[in-house]
Amino acid sequence: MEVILSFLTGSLYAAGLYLMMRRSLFKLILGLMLMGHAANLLLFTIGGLKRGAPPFIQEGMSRLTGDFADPLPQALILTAIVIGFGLNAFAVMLIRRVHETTGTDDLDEMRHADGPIR
Amino acid sequence: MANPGRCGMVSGMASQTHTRAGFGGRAAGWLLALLAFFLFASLASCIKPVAEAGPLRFSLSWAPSLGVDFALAIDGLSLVFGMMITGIGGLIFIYSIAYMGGHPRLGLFLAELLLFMLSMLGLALADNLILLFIFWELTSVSSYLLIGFENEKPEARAAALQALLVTGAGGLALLAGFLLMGAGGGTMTISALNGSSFAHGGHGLYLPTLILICLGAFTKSAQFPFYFWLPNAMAAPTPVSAYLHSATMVKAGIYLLARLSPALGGTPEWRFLLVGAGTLTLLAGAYMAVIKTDLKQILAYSTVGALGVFTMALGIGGETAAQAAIVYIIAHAFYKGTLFMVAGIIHHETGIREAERLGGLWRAMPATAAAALLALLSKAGLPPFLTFLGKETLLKATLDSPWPWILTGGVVIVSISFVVAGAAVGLMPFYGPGKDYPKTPGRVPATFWMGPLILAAAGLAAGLGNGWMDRWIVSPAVSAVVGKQVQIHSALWHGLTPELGLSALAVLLGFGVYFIWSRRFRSAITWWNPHPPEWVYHAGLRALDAVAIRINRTLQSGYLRYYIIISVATALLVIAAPLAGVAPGEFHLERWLDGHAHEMALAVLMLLAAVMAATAPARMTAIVALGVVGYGMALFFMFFSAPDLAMTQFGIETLSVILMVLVVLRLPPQKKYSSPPSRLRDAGLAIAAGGVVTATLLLATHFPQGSALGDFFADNSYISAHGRNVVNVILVDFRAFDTFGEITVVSVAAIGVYSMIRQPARKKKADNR
Amino acid sequence: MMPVPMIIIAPILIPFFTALACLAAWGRRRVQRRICILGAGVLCLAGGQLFITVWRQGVVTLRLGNWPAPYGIILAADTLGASLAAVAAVIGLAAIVSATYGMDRRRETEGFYAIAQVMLMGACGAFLTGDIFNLYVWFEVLLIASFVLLSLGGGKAQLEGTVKYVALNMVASAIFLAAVGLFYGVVGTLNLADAAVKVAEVNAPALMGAIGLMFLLAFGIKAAIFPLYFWLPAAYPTPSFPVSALFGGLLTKVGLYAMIRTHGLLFIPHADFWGPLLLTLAGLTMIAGMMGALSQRGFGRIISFNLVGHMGYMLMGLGLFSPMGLAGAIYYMAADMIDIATLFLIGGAVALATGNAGGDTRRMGGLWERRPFLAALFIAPAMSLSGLPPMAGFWGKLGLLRAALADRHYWIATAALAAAFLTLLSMARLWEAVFWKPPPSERHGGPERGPERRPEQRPEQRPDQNIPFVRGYAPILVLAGLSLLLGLLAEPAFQVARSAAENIIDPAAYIRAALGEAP
Amino acid sequence: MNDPSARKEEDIMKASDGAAAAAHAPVAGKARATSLVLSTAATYLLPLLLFLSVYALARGHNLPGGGFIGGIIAASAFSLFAITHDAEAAHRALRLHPRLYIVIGLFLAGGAGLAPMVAGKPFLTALWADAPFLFIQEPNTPLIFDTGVYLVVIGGVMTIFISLMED
Repeated sequence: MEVILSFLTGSLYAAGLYLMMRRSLFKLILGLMLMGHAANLLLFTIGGLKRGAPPFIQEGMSRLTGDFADPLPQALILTAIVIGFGLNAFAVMLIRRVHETTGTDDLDEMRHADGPIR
Repeated sequence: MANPGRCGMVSGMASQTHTRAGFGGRAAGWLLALLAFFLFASLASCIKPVAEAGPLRFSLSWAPSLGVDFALAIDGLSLVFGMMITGIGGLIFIYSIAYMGGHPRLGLFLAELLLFMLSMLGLALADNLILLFIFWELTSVSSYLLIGFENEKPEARAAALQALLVTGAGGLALLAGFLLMGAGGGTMTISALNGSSFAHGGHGLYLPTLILICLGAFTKSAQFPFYFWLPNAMAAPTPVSAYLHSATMVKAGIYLLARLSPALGGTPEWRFLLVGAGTLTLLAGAYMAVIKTDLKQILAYSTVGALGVFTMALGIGGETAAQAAIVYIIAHAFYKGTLFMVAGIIHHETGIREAERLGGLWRAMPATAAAALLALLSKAGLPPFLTFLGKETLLKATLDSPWPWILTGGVVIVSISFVVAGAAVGLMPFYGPGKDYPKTPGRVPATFWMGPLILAAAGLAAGLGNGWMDRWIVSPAVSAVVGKQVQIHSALWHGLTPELGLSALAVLLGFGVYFIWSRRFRSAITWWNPHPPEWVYHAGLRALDAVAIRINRTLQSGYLRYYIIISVATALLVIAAPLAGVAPGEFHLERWLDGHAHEMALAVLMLLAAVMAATAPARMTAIVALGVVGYGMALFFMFFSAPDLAMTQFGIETLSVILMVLVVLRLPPQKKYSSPPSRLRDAGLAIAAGGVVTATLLLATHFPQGSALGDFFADNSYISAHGRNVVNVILVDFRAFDTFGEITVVSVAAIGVYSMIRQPARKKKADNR
Repeated sequence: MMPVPMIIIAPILIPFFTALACLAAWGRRRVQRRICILGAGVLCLAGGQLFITVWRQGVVTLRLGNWPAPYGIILAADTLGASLAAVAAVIGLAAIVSATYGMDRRRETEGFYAIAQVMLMGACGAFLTGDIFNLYVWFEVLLIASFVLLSLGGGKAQLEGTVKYVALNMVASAIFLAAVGLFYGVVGTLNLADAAVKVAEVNAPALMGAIGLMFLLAFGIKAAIFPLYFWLPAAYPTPSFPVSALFGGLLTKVGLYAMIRTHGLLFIPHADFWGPLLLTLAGLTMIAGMMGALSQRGFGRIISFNLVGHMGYMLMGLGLFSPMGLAGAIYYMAADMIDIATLFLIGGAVALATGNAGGDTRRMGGLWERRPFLAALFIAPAMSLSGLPPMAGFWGKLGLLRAALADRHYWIATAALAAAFLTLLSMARLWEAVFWKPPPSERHGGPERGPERRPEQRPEQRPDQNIPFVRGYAPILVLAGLSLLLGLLAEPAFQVARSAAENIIDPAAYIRAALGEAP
Repeated sequence: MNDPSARKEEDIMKASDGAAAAAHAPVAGKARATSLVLSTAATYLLPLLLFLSVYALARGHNLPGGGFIGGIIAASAFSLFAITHDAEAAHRALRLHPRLYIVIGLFLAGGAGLAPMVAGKPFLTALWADAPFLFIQEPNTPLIFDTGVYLVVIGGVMTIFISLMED
């Protein structure tokens, strides 16, 4: 299954990057969110995929035994998901505020912050 | 205000600070003069010990790890320069009180002058290459501030910048040269470098080092083709011109060459570089000095000529040439400093700096006229002045050099030019018929003429006391330059030699040219006013700006998508490189068969959703597609033993979608912006980048991994941390610090959204507080 | 029981609780000001204390949650991390004090103080952590804090700059996260010291190469190196100047710090590949950045491009990777943090004094007469940035040049000298435009006329806004003084830098301290 | 110094806020009218979901759940309530300003980390008490920490949502 998820991860990265190369603010944010998903999926895939072996210590046992899923990547992904949510929520609000301020959705018109001489 | 050039400047401020700075500034000026004379006396007290027992050394550790010590050495050469710096410095401070008197920023001026004097003194005494460089750069900075002192004038600012850039660029070359030299010679201590392996071309890096050091010295000492900044620097107040640009700073490069000539000199490369640059410089200076009419310009170009003479003499090498250089340097300081101060007095009193519009001033300013006459005679090289001795020795050296005719001819030509230029400053304004001036010259205060007169008289005294000079001053200095102990004996009269004949010829021709000096003559030769080096400077700066704007327009285009494209392309280029060598078999694609049908279906669904999100024309479709990807992730987490993740992802995805909908509903309808070719290009790039990720991931998942971390958590989660949900135990205990950071992120994001909402959208950029 | 080195976590906890207190005092300006300045002051003391502790005792570590390394997260302060944390604290204090006069009320009360503290917390966390995923977390803390600070107040150019900043930095984060995942997958650990041991056993050159490059890319975007820096000049000059100072002093340097910190882990096995790559990027960064600076006329933008160009110097030290070169880079890093922050603060004061909020230098002038003290203060960081002695920047460059020449990397030395020349030109022009040139109202003709339109009729031009001495000049004075002090005390400062560099090049002591007595 | 202008700006803002509120009022009213069923459901769902979220928090150490998941459940409940009613009602349901949830949450988490430092142990060392406290069998600092996380998630999400709805 790692192979398939590897390809899926790559595809999500590709879709995300493609969206970020568009001129629309909205697509930019969409792309960022897809990239976030892609990174999480990558982390999950790299952690090793195990079916039906969640990292819970059963009642009566004192440690995980057998072929259990590596809990560490899961914890890392959980952290990354929540961090990603915070960043995305802020970014979503930002594009809305940017749209209100500039009156456009077109990133090509947002060049007041740079340009040849300023 | 006293100086007519400063008329419109900061009038409001001047009235406030006039009285305050007036007295304080004067007192400070006298105090600083005293300080300078004290330093002069201290140095003078070293003359005897140095001449009898060799150099005095003093060293303090500063940054030994970087090869920098606060090491000072006083030998004959540094004594000559140190005494010039402090002695003339003291006179200049007194002179400044009169020249700049009543100026609202006299205090600042004196402070900058003091900074310069101390830097220059440090330069002359430093016995460590980097320490010398530090003082070298400090003189550049202080001279920048001094040249641009009258900062309301555009030409002063431009001249300051030019001097800074030219000497600054040379300084950087010098630093590189010093570092190479220190590395090659194994030490940064100058006196230890003399006998080092680096000496006399015996090192592979000798030539680049020499060129770099010469670049530094030539820019600082206004050698051809870098001399153009020096005449422009005459935009500075005259005390600065007199001090920096005749007597001291421009000689820093000469000093450096003299200082390093035991370590670097004597090779054909050295001779070629120095004699070549020196000769070109003296010819250029000689010519330009004759065709100028502005007093300060005349003096500036004749200084250029003199600097060429020094460089040439050091390039020829040997005892005689070194003696000529030292004697000439001392003499030049006496007469050129005097003439500059005289020019300043004339300008200050009459408001005019054009030689031809001046005349008959000797009645109004007899003491100044006397000083000028002494300086002129010295400059012309008449006995018994020191210059006479210098010129004799120089002619002797050039006649003995490998190229006797060219060099001797050059010296004669520059001597003629010196006479003409000296007469234009020292004779023309004082004699002949009086002219009309914007200001009627009044009585010149003693503080004003004292400096030039003392200096000129000292020049005469030095010439008369040449025996004493030879024994105590010149011999130790020449010893330092040639790197061995020598004893100099010179005499004002040593028979009818060819040198005497050439010297007399130069004087006669010089006065001859001066007396037939007329408009016609000058206009006949002024047609050629060469400024190519300066033209190169301006064109270079313009080109630099044009290139900068060009580069910036290309790179910093303002289009976010190009920024992203460049970043992604860079990523592809660099990351694909190590992956290129991997054989296809190493990816083990056959592993795909281990997937279950529902998992594969989900993967395909997510893939389609991703494509849909990327291409959907309507916003809501794209959001739904994004949601499908997110919930698909949650399902995968579920399938592969991560229930906590699945629940979190499910909740977060729901919140995200609601958020997106809430926000996006207010955006205007989607438009198609980009053209199909650019879409194709972007898609290709994006897919390639995705491919790199896939490839890396394929390699990594096949890599036999084993983590001690997972096992530790599995073993200790319940026993040590009392929790059965290992993921949660990691989050709140094993790695709670990550969670600690993470909740900070969520909080800040929320606060950020909150503040952003509370601040109303402003159409205009408003930055007022 | 062994005394716990509490001091190492103080630089993270002090700003955390200060931020919390500021949040609790939401909307109350005076209270927030006092809390925030107090917190930043205490942070400075803690940073200094930490530095002294590390300098005396060597690497200080703390096992968070009392779990043995490499299983739990550890904080490990070596000379590099501790000294940068100390410098960051001073810059934070200066920026926060400046904010009390240079910000509008709304930005000030609604978030600045709390978020600025979070930013300090993130920077200190990044400098002190010994765990690569934890480093990611601190990067994200820095990132979100910088997002919020950047968008605070929200003018048009500011928001547009923020979009670019957000987009590229979130890409960097996604790459960073992926690289951490891959790294864990291959090496099997997150602890930096443990990884340094284990990475030697991994035999997968292509894979490790790709992972290393992903890290380089992620950190490279944060550190604004060529050709990944484009977001920076668009974003840094747009917010209020205390924010710019904070950013200029901290953010890019954290990216570079991460590069230095992970260099031994990721790049060493292929030194012959990494060295030339880093040096090439360093040279290009210098030239591109300085060329950018020459093409600009806005104060903040000139400084921003200078910041980019000077990242090249630090990258150069990393590419050389000799004790002298790396020490030069670290020395330079501290100097550059201080100088850039100082220049941004001066830029803010200049904008107020000329009434030119946008910082367009073509409409400035005359401050040499009107604000001589400010002008004098400008000279210190400008000289330091230009590499003029005896300021701190000179010594860093000297170390870098010596190292480059010693290793016969002549062309990078040439690029470094060229960049120094361009900096000199850029600073001299800035000086001329802002301080020496008469103000636009007093200028008569001449080729250098800016785009002003009848300046006497611009009501918003209030050229004589008062700059309070303590709050306005003192932060600049302290930073400029620090730069001078770092220059005059070159030997001790260089010793620190060299000891930091040696710890990086030979991490044995770091590894021993970080892994402790753990199995 | 420039008080008048500042006041003026505030006035303008108030005015614009008012205008925005007026503009949104009919929409909000309409939404409430059309989804009466949903809003009633949300009212009753809220306590239920909140209980569930506390349960998830409390059992998180041993079963799926924990501060994040609990926080997300609670935040979803409040969000649903906010969407079906209005921001004002959500404020009332939360009782405290959501920003204070964040402050309290961060304080609990930070405090749970600090507590062991008093005992001379590193930051975030878990302390477990033997004696039960109220209905919690083993009071421990990780639970306090997790509660902090829980409150921060609620506060964070609700701050974002309510801000958005008030805008």
